[in-house]
Formats: sequence, structure tokens, C-alpha cells
Amino acid sequence: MKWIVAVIQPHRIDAVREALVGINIQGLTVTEVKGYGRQKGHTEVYRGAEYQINYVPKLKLEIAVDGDLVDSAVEAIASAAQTGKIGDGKIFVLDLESALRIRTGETGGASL
Amino acid sequence: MKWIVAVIQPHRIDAVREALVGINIQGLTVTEVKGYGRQKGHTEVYRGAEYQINYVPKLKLEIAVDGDLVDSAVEAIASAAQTGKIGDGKIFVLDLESALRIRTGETGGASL
Amino acid sequence: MKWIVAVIQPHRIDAVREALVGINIQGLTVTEVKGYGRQKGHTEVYRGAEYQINYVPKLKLEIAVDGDLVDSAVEAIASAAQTGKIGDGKIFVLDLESALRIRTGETGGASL
Amino acid sequence: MIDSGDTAWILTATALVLFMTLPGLALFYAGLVQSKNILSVLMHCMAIACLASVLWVIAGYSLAFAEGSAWVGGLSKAFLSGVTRSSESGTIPETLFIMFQMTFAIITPALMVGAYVERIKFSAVLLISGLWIFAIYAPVTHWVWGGGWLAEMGVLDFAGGIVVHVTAGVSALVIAWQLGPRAGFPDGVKPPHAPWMVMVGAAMLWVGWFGFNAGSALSAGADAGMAMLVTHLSAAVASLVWMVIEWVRFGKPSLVGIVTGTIAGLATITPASGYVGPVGGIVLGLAGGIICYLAVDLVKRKMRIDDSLDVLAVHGIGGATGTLLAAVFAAEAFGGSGLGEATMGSQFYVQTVGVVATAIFSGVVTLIICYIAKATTGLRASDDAIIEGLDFADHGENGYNK
Amino acid sequence: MIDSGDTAWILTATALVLFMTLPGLALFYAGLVQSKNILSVLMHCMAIACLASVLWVIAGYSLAFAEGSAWVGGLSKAFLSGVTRSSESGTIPETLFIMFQMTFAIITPALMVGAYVERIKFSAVLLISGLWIFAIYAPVTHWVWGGGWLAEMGVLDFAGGIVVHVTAGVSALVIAWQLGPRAGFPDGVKPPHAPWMVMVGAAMLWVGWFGFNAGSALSAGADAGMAMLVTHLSAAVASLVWMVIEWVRFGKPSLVGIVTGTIAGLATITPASGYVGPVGGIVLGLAGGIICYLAVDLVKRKMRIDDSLDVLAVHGIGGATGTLLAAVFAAEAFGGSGLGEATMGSQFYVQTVGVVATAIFSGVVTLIICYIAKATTGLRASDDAIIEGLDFADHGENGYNK
Amino acid sequence: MIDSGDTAWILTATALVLFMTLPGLALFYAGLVQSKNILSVLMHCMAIACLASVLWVIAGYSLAFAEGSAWVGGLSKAFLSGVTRSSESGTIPETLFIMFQMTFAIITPALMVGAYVERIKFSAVLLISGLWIFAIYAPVTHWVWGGGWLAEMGVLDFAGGIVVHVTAGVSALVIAWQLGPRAGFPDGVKPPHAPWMVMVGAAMLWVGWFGFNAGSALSAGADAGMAMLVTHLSAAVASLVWMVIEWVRFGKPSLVGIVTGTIAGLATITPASGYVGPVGGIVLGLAGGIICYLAVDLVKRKMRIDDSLDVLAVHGIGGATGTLLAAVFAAEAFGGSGLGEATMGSQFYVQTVGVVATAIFSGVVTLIICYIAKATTGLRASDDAIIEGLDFADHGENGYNK
Ligand SMILES: Nc1ncnc2c1ncn2[C@@H]1O[C@H](COP(=O)(O)OP(=O)(O)O)[C@@H](O)[C@H]1O
Ligand SMILES: Nc1ncnc2c1ncn2[C@@H]1O[C@H](COP(=O)(O)OP(=O)(O)O)[C@@H](O)[C@H]1O
Ligand SMILES: Nc1ncnc2c1ncn2[C@@H]1O[C@H](COP(=O)(O)OP(=O)(O)O)[C@@H](O)[C@H]1O
Repeated sequence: MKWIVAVIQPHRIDAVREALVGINIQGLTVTEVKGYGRQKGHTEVYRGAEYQINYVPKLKLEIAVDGDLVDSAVEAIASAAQTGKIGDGKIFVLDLESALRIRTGETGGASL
Repeated sequence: MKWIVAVIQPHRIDAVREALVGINIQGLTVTEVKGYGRQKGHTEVYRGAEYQINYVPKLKLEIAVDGDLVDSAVEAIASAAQTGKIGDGKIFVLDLESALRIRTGETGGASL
Repeated sequence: MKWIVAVIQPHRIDAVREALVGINIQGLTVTEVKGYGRQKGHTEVYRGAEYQINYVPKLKLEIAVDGDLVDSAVEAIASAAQTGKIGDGKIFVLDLESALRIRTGETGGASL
Repeated sequence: MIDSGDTAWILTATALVLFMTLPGLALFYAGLVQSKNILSVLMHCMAIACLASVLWVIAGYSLAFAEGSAWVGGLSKAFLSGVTRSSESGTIPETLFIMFQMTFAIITPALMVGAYVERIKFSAVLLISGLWIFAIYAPVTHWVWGGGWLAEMGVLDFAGGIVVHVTAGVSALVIAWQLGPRAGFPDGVKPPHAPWMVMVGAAMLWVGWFGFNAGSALSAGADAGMAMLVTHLSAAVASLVWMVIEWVRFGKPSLVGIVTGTIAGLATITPASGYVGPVGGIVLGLAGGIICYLAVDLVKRKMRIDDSLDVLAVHGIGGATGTLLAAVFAAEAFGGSGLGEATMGSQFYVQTVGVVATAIFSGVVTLIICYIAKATTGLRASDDAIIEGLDFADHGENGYNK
Repeated sequence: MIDSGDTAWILTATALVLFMTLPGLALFYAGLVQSKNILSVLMHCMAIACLASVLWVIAGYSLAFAEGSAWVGGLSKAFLSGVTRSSESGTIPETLFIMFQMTFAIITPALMVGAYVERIKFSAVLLISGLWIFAIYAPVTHWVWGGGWLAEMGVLDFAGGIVVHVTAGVSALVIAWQLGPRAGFPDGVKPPHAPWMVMVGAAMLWVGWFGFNAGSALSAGADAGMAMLVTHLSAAVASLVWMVIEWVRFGKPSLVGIVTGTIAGLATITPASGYVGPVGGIVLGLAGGIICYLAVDLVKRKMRIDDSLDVLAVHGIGGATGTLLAAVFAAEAFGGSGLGEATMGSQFYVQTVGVVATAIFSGVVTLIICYIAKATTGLRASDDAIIEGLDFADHGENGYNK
Repeated sequence: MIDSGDTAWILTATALVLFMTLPGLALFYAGLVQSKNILSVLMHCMAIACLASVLWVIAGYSLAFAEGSAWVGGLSKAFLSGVTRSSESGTIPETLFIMFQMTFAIITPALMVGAYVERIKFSAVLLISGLWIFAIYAPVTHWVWGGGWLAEMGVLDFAGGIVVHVTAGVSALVIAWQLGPRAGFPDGVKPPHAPWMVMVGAAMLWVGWFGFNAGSALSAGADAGMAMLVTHLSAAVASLVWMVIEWVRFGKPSLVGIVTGTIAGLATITPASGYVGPVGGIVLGLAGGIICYLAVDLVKRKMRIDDSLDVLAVHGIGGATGTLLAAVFAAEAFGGSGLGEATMGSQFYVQTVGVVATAIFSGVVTLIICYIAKATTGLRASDDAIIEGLDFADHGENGYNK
């Protein structure tokens, strides 16, 4: 199993969710994060003083998938999240050793 | 060492914490997340219009543990977090290569 | 590639960011988290009743780096985040299998 | 002769009506939008309030209240010419009458903000509001309160069912229609980001409305007392009505629902508040609650126009309902102050003419104003700005920086 | 004869007292609960306000103020029968007196919300509040202000120490006791989710309380002026007292603490506000601050009843303290308006009778009401609803959707 | 003779001015700081309000308004000695005059909070505010309104341009200078954590300012009416000015900007509000908007003093501008109430003396007060406390516990 971590533009979340459901991936966990990268933050001006906000709000998606689904999952996310602008985000994949559904005690692929 | 990621119902956090302390695990890092899965969100009705909230608030726990503690940790979390209802959450385990305590520079198991 | 997870004191974020930029690491993803560990929370008293807040606000940094940068990155974070007080936080390193830049489709080190 | 008691009350009432807009209505609306647009809504209310104040002094007051034709007042009081410290208006200083009326000229265009939130250009807000005050608000005020043709006909509109709620409600619908809906309308839009704030705004509106309705007596006596009582009763009853409907229909009465009922009840009683007695207050609350509830569904589901925060359904329909029912419940038989020489039937006719004529006039002129906006400032914000949120896109700020 | 100045002030005072509940008290309480219950608290306040208004007009006003026995008023003014636009009550319209008193009938049951937050069923809130207004509030008001037996005895209660604070405080305790505590009480409950909101609510209560106390003079003259001054002084002193106690005891004075002191000072001065001078205001602030502080601990620690937001300790005990001390500080020796034919001793006796009788009556009747609620709507929300939060469980909404 | 109408209005105005501080100003400032310091700001405002009230009664009122020398009033009215329920002050009860003036003594030191947020010790806030009221506020009030030397010279200061805004503004700057800047000043500080809250506070200030300025007429008649009108106009115009400047300069008009303009306009009109006509109101709004905008930059960029929330630039400079321009626009030629025997030139000289003398006096005495604070409580919070946030460090609480 693999552990996919995707950082995306917040407004792409619905599209990405749909794409994942399209390949039958229902489960994921989403966190609001602050991203630092090439896409720079912005400047806010209050009463003539400039304030640098040097992060950009992003959403981080974490998705545990069976090993054979990982490529299609990554592809689904990538194409749904893409707008072509700087700051579209990244997809990272880590190895996942085990998974367990708390309610039933099921493990492995069956638990996802 | 292992990296445990557990997604649980928010109101189980105190029980899970106690269970972990019971097996002498003090350290963990908790994040508020939005979960998508079998447990569906809900519908809110404002002025006759229906709004789909298709996620469920969850807590994500991240815990670095020594390899030989991982099984008892997973078990402790699972039994403390379980209510038997859909949406109880999951426990994922990844491999952890190294750990460091910033304050002292200690590494490995001693740093946890 | 490696996946660095660092939990730090919130007010050290600017120093850590600078240190990372200093070794040419621009990208990272930051989450507000609640930390449990040796540093205990505090007690708040409202109208004579005591409330235990048993976590401490922390920031969690996630940084994907090329394998050969990992040591200098960890060191940069550690020295910038250190204040010497309990609760300075931890740095964890996991293995990262792949990375992809959504916008361009670049993968591996080029995508970071 | 100036009466210090009457003056004291209208000074207070003026403060209360300003409080309705700033921050009452602003919070009521701001809580209903997404968090990325909260500041834009507050900004709209604030900027409209400032702009309307200046325009009111420049010519609005004169067009509404100076001697003129049946259709519009003259310019003899433009720039408050001739108004001095000692000018009187009834038992209060004229300066105070100008101020009191100014707070009405502020809240009326501000009500329309509810129609166009989350997607309008800020420059269009200013342009539309400015033109609207001169082209619609001032003339209609003249018709009803300034001695114009509706006043001649004997129309009853104590505190602005026609002048405020019908004008704003109909115009709101037209702007919403011209602007197009928010993304996802009607079923995919995001829920109100802060229902608690909606309630706070509604509570302030309720309190402030005492100044609006009981202040419209322009004196501190029997009329003000009764106006306050019936205003309050209508608000309370309509709130309970809305609560019961939701409870029956969805199994859960919501906070946003009950306070929407409050506003519906307040808008409905407004035109009648100086004429009816407690029975009228209760019946108008009932009617306002039920009819506005149905109107909300009608506009969203049947007409499919994204009048986002239900300006027409709650204010326009409420105000029209109250205006028509005033003809009935002003009768002494129902504890009202009496219809004078009119009969219920004849008065009802006059009221209907007032509502219909004002609705048509407001609709047509607002449409023209929308075209002017499209041709100059543009009406709709860019998709990028809408996605990013108007707070940052138009004002360079975020509502919450925690 | 109607006096326009008096009327102007009572119109304003009525708006101020409504403002105390909506949104003042609502925010004060909402900030003290967990974020998942914020809307339920606001909803309680809103729904009670609407319900109380309607019940007041139906029969509450009549039971309180119409001719009747020593125990309760008659029904001659039910549905405001006989009240017309020109009815007078002293120097103000009777419609306005009804409205002013209505705002008291609104806030009193709303105060009790603090006892049962985060765990009561919404239907029980409505049932209890409705019965309570008829069975407790209206009769006790009659006793004290409607010419009933306490009035006959010469009890001093200017703005509601007995009528408002003792009734609400004791009843709150009984409901809290019947309902059982929140999970984790007393040491594991969650801290106030928004102390800033608590302060905003308290500030609004302070401002509104000017209408409550100085408005109770029912005229705009010397009594109103002095009432405002002593009200303010008591609030300021009690706030400082609470701040100092916390500073000494915990090393840090808290915002929630100082504003709790404010409310304690305001509740304490209420019954005495029309009778005492500045010295009385300061002493009552001192007494209220210290005694209420001790009472909070007593109820929580000794009695172990989860009167969650300290309604008894702050309002009930404060109101009782002020009622008793009024017998002392109303004396001319302390700059008060004088005790007439009474002596401090005899007056103190009357005051004690008033407090004790009202406390027992409120306690017993509220207990009966709780049993009625248990037998019909049920009292306590389900554990699932409590865990989920009443906002979504009962009202289908969330306070914060950011 | 007491006039019930005048009394009604000043009762209301007193409530409005208290509302300006609690919660108006408190929210205005609290929204501008970081979320970890929100409660400390609210606490400062609350504690100052309570402290000032008590000090006012002890000796402040007497030092300001009792018979005395040209420099300061005597102690004959200390502890309100001699003030009874029937004492009169003009057409209102003296108790009410004391209360009305007390709300000014509350807000003036509270204005200074804006200079020292996010880094001052709470004990220093109390010490400085307490000393300041006796050493600066009471004497200057005596100079201008208590028959002191500036009154003798015929200075015009209707509602406190000198007494309130110049004193607070200059003192604020001195404290900010003594305290040192926030970390990262001027370009690395954190943006306002809740612009929405800033707007809500500003809106409340606007509404409350009607009580401040129109209440300063101390009667409900022509002067109050005109004061309200010009106050409103100045606020509206200055808001638009600020909006336009930002729009031109940065491409985006901000909400924080427009409401800063509002406050600038209100501060500017304050001293002139009883003397000028609508033209004066508009011109002072223009002048206040532009000059305060420039002053903000000047203090931050040129002087590099971290007067964090621009107390000098907005209040001090605004108040001074209005004081000087009052000499011009009070002339009948501009629709003002006339300069009596003075000419514009002579009046301008008097106004200048008033501003300059008060500024120097306030600056010097505040400096001494700062040294006293440094020698006793200490002035600046520890770095740890500042990093942690004053909310928890000083008050043991968090503003948001969601
Ligand atoms: N090395 C990294 N490790 C973790 N997260 C990263 C890294 N680089 C970028 N990110 C995340 O991805 C987001 C987008 O990256 P950015 O460089 O701005 O644009 P792009 O995705 O177009 O390359 C960042 O805001 C940050 O959250
Ligand atoms: N494949 C997945 N990857 C990451 N998180 C998941 C995944 N599936 C579920 N989750 C998380 O676990 C939570 C519970 O899952 P759900 O399917 O609703 O119920 P259950 O735990 O009973 O199977 C979800 O809300 C989501 O946060
Ligand atoms: N085993 C662990 N797994 C994950 N996070 C941990 C673990 N132990 C500590 N942490 C995180 O690190 C933070 C600091 O740890 P703590 O034990 O308080 O102090 P120190 O860093 O000085 O050892 C904690 O608040 C928590 O967020």
C-alpha cells in the first residue's frame, strides 16, 4: 500500500474529489495548510504599512491506496488539480506498511 | 521506529490519550482534519436551500514510536477509539527512518 | 528523496524558514497542530473553575528534499528552532518514494 | 416650536437607524456569505452609507422633500441651501429631520447588497448605489412622503414599506438577475460562514427598527408608543412562525431561520406601524412570516434568480404585504387609528397602486442603471476574483488572519 | 398627561433593555460555552424573547399589572383588552409601559439560559420558559410592582432585584439541579470558547442596564440621573473588586473575571438603584463583587450543582444582596432618597421577607415545571446530541463554517 | 429647571458614549492586533473604564469642574460632596452631567491603548491611566470647560478636540516612544487579525459619536441637531477621502482604510461640531481625511515611532485640525454659529494657543508619568510574555478556544 500526500489549490478540492471517486477511491483526509514555495504570498497594506504574507493557503490531501491503484490515483489528482499556474502543488508518495479500520479491525487493502 | 497516523472521531481524543499514556507513550501531534469516507457528511438547510457538507470533522494523530511498541500502540488506539459506528477511523503505519529531539540533539528512540 | 516532518515552536517559524532558504530549500508545507509531550499544557481559571489545556500549540513542517540535502536540512531546522527549552520539538525523517509537480508533470528532485 | 422631548427621541431614533446599517445589517449579511467575502460585504455597507450621506445632502433631500412636482421635488434645497440652525420641521429642528431621513437613504440601498454579494465589482456597487439614490429613492420618497402623487392619493406608508422595502426588494431582484448567479446556485453554494454573526446583526436590526418605525412618528408620544409595540409584536410573531414552519418541515428549527422570520416581520409591519393596533401587529407578523417564507422558495426555486440573501423575498414581499394589509388593519374595527374618509376597499386600491407603480418604476429604472454599469464599470467581478474571494481581490485584505 | 421628554427616555430605555438580551446577554452566554453549542445559546435567547413577547401580550401583562388579588393580577387586560392608542400610564403612553415591561419579561427567563446550556432539549426550553412566565414571573411582578402583597408591605425593588434576579437565579439553580451537570463537571469541562465575545456581551449589558435601571424611573429627571450614576458606579467597583481578587488569588486578572464582576455589580445595584446615592452605589458594588465571587465557588464546589454560567451566584445572590442592602443605603444618612416612615430595621425585615418568599416560591414552582417538562418534552438532550453539540443536533447548523 | 426632553437626550447620549468605549473602541482596537493579544486590548479598555469611573467620582470631576484656579478645579466636589438628587446643572440633573462627563473621562485614556498594545505590562496600564486622569485630563478639562484659562480666552472646543483628542494623541505618542516598538516594526509586524472586528468597532464608534458630539449640546434642540448633522457629514466625507486615496495609491480600497477615515473625520469635527454648519462639516471631513492620512505615514515612516494603532495621527492630529479650523468655519459666512466678538484671526490665535499649550503640557506630564511607571511597575512586558501573547501571559486566557 502507498501513502499519497497531495498539496493542491483549495478551490480544486471538489474536482479532485470527483476524479478520485471516478476511480473508486472514496476515502481521504484533508488538512488546511500554509504553503511556501515558488508561488509567493502577497502584500497587504493597512494604513500605509505593508505586511508580507509569505505563505499561500493550500489543502493537503492524504490518501492511503492499494499499491496497484497508486499510479491512477496520482494521475487523477494531477489532472484534476492542474490549472497551469504556479502554485498548483505537488503529489508525494510514501510507502505504507499497514492500515487498519478501527471499527471492524479489518487490515490491509480491505480497510481502505 | 514507526510513524503511526491515526484518524479518529474528535470526541475520542481523551480516551485515546489515556490509553497511550497507559502504555507510556506521552508524545503525539494532533491535527484537525476533514475526513471523507464511508461516513457521509450531512445536509444543512438555510432558508429552504440545502447545503451539502460532504466531509466529517476528524482528528489526525501522528505518533512516532519505537518499532517494538507499534503493535501495542495500534491496539491501544484502536480499542480506545472504537465506538462501533461508521466513521471510527483508521490507523496507518509507515516506516520512520530517524528522529531527533531539537532541544538536546538526541536521536532515535531516546528522542521520543 | 526524503520526507522531513518537523514539529517546532510557532514563533520559530521565521527563523527556520530563513535557515532553509539559506541552504536553498524554498518549498515546505506548514500545519497548525496541537502537541502533546513533555512540555505540559497549562491551566486556565475561569470564575474559579480550573480548566486543563493539556496540549501546546505547535507548527508542523513537512518538507520533501533530495536525499543528499537531508542532513543539512535537518541541521538547519534544528539549529534555527532551538531555544533550549522543553517543547522545542522534533524532527522526523521518512523515506519518500516519488514526487510530482502538478503544474508541469516534472517528477523526482526536479519537482521540489 | 421645537419640543425637546420630540427632539430627544428623534436624535435617538437617528442613532438607532444608523446602527441598523452600521453594523447591524452589515453583520447580518456578512455572516451569510463565505468567509472569503466577509469584508467585501462590510465594505459595501460602509461605502454605501458614506456615499448616500453625501448625495443626500447634495441633492437627495431636496429631490425628496423640497417643493416640486407630483413626481419629484425641486432643487431649492440642494446642498441644504436655506437650511439654518434654527430651521424647524414640525416640532424638531430641520437639521435633525434631514439626518433622520438620511439614515433611511443609507439603509435602503444597503439592503440591496444582499442581492449581489460574492460576485459584484466594487466600483459597480458605488455606481449603482449612487445613481439609484437619485433616480429611484429620492423620487419615490417624494411620491409618498414629500407631497407627491401617492401622498395626494392618500397612500398609507408610515415608515417605508413602499419607499424602502418595495424599492429595494424589486431593484435587488433586477440586479441579481443581470449579474447572474453565484457558482453552484442554487444547490451547490456554500453555507453561511457565521450563523452566529447573522443573529447578532438581526438582533441589532430589531433594536434599531424601533428607531425606524417609532421614530417615524417624528414625536415622542402615543403614536411612537403604539408603533414600537406593534413593531415588536410583528417581529416576535413572524420569528415564531418561521421557527414552527422549519420545525415541521425539516425537523429542526434553525437560528438563521428564526432571525430571517424576525426581519420578515419587521419589514412587513413597517408601512403599517403607525396605523395599526396590537391585533394588526400580530396578524401582520403571521402574514409576513408565512408569505415571506413562501416567497424565498419561489424566487430561488421557481424564478431561479440568485437574489442571494433574499432581499426581494424578505424585504420586498414583506413590505408589500404590510402596505396592502395596512388598508385593512388601520381600521378602527381592528384597533387601528382609523381610515378617515377612506373605506378599506378604497384604501386597499390606493395601497395597491402604490406598490405596483413603485415596483414597476424601480424595476425598470434599475434595469437601466444595470446597463449603465455594464457599459462603464462593468458589473460582475472576474472569475479569478470570485474564486479568490472579493476580500482580497477587491480590498487586499482577509477577514480572519488568525 | 403624556410628557414627551419622559416618553422619549422610556422609548430609548425600552430599546436598551431589548438590546441587553438581543444580542447582549446572548453573546455573553454564547462566548462562555463550547463552539459546538454557540448557536443553541443564541437560539434560546432569541426564541425566548419572541415567546415571552407574545405571552406577555396574551396574559402576562394582565396577570402582572391588572387589578387583581394580593397574589396575582386579573385577566381584565388579557390580550391588551381596553388598551388604546391614547391610554396613559403616568406620563407615558400605556402601550409604551407595556413594551418597557415586556423587555423585562424577556430578559428574565433568558437569564436562566445560563443554567442549562450545552445539554437541554430545545423543546424543554420553550415549555419551561412559557410556563415560567405565567406561573412565576407574572405573579411575582404583581406582588412587587402590581400592587400585590409585597408592595403593600412597602418592599423596595426599584428595577427588579426580586422580580428579575431572585426569581431567575433560584429557578436557574433548580433547573440545573434537575437537569444534571455537563460531562466532566466540575473540573473536566471545556473552557469558554470565546472570551472576547463574553466581554462584548457584558459591555452591551452594561450599556443596556442604563435603560433597565434609569428607565425604571419611568421619567427623565432627577431619579433617572441618580439611578444611572449609582448603577454605573456599582458596576465599575464590582469589576475592580473581581479583578483584584483574581489578581491576588491566581496572579492574573482575567477578562472573563472582570466582566463577571461587572454583571455582579449591575445585578446587585438593580433593586436599590432608585433609592441610594453614590455612597450606596460604591458600597453595593463592593458587596456585590465580593459576595457573588464567594457564591460562585459555593455553588460549584460545595453544592456541586452545575449552574453552568453562574446564574444563581451572580444574578440571584447579587439581586438578593442589593435588595437587602437597599434597606440600609436608601437612608438619607447615606445619601439615599429616604425610607419614609420605615426604619432601617423594619425595612430590612420587609426586604428579607420579599427575598425569602420569592426564592421559595420560585424554587418550588420551578421544580413542578421541571417535572412537567420531564413528563412531556423531556428535559435533557441525548448523549449523542450533547457530544455532537446542540447546534447541529437541535438546529442543523454550525456556528463557524470557515 | 430640569427639562425632561434635555434630560432624556443626555441620558441617551451618556449611554451612547459609554457604548463608544465598551465595546466600540475595544473592538476597533482588538481587531487591529494579533489574535494572541485580543483579550489584553479588551481588558485594557474594560479596566480603564472601571478605574476612570471611580477616580472621576473621587476627585476627577471636582478637579475639572469645581470652583478653582485658572489651572485646576478645587476639591470642593471631591467624592461628589454636596451633589444631591436634586442638584441641577443647566436643564439636567447634576448627577447626569457628572455621568455624561465621566464617559468622556473613560474614553480619553482608553484611546491611548492604541499606542501601547501588544507589549505593555497590565499593571503599567492601570498606573499610567490613573495618574493621567488626575494629572492631565482633569486639569485640561478645567482649562477648557471648567472655566479655566483657555475658557477665559474664549477657546472653542465643543466636544473635546483639545480636551480629548489632543491630550490623548500626544500622550499616546510619548508612551509609544518610551515603550519602544513592537518586534519587527515598522515592516515586519503582523497584519490586523480581524479586519471585520475593526469595522464593527468603528461602526459603533460612529453611532456613539452622535452622543459625544450632539450630547455636548447638553440639550435636545437646534444645537444638537446641527451637531449630529455635521458630525455625520464629516465622518462620511473623511471615509470617502481615505477610500479614494488608497484606491489611487494601492489600486485597492481597504475596509480598514475606510473606517480609519471614518474615525479621522469624527475626531476632526469633534471640537467644531457645535459651531459649524454643513459646509464646515464637509470641509472638516475633507481636511481630516487628508491630513490624518499623511500623519499616519509621517509618524510611522519619518518619526519611526510605533504608535501602533495611530492614536496621534488619527485622534491627535484630527482633533488639532478641527480645533484650528473651527476658528474659520464657525464664522457665519460659512454657515457657522458665529464668532461673537472675535475675528477669524483672533480666534485662530486662541485655538492655536489651546492646541499647543495642551500638547506640550500633555507631552511633558506623560513623560514624567512614564518615568514613574518605569520606576515602579515597569513599562514593557518581558520578551517571553510578548512572544507568548499578552492574553495568556497577563490574563491567563485565550481569545479563541475553538
Ligand atoms: N519541498 C516541498 N516539500 C513540501 N511541500 C512543498 C515543497 N515544495 C512545495 N511544496 C508545497 O507545494 C505548494 C506549491 O508549490 P510552489 O513551488 O509554490 O508551486 P508549484 O506547485 O507550481 O511548483 C507549496 O505552497 C507548498 O505547500
Ligand atoms: N484511504 C484513506 N486514506 C486516508 N484517510 C482515509 C481513507 N479512508 C478513510 N480515511 C479517513 O478515515 C475516516 C473514516 O473513514 P470512513 O470510511 O468514513 O469510516 P470507517 O473508519 O468506519 O471505515 C475518514 O473520514 C477519513 O478521514
Ligand atoms: N512521539 C512523538 N510523536 C509525534 N510527535 C511528538 C512525539 N513526541 C513529541 N512530539 C511532538 O513534539 C512536541 C515537543 O515535544 P516535547 O516532549 O513536549 O518536548 P521536547 O521537544 O523538548 O522533547 C510535542 O508537543 C509534540 O507535538
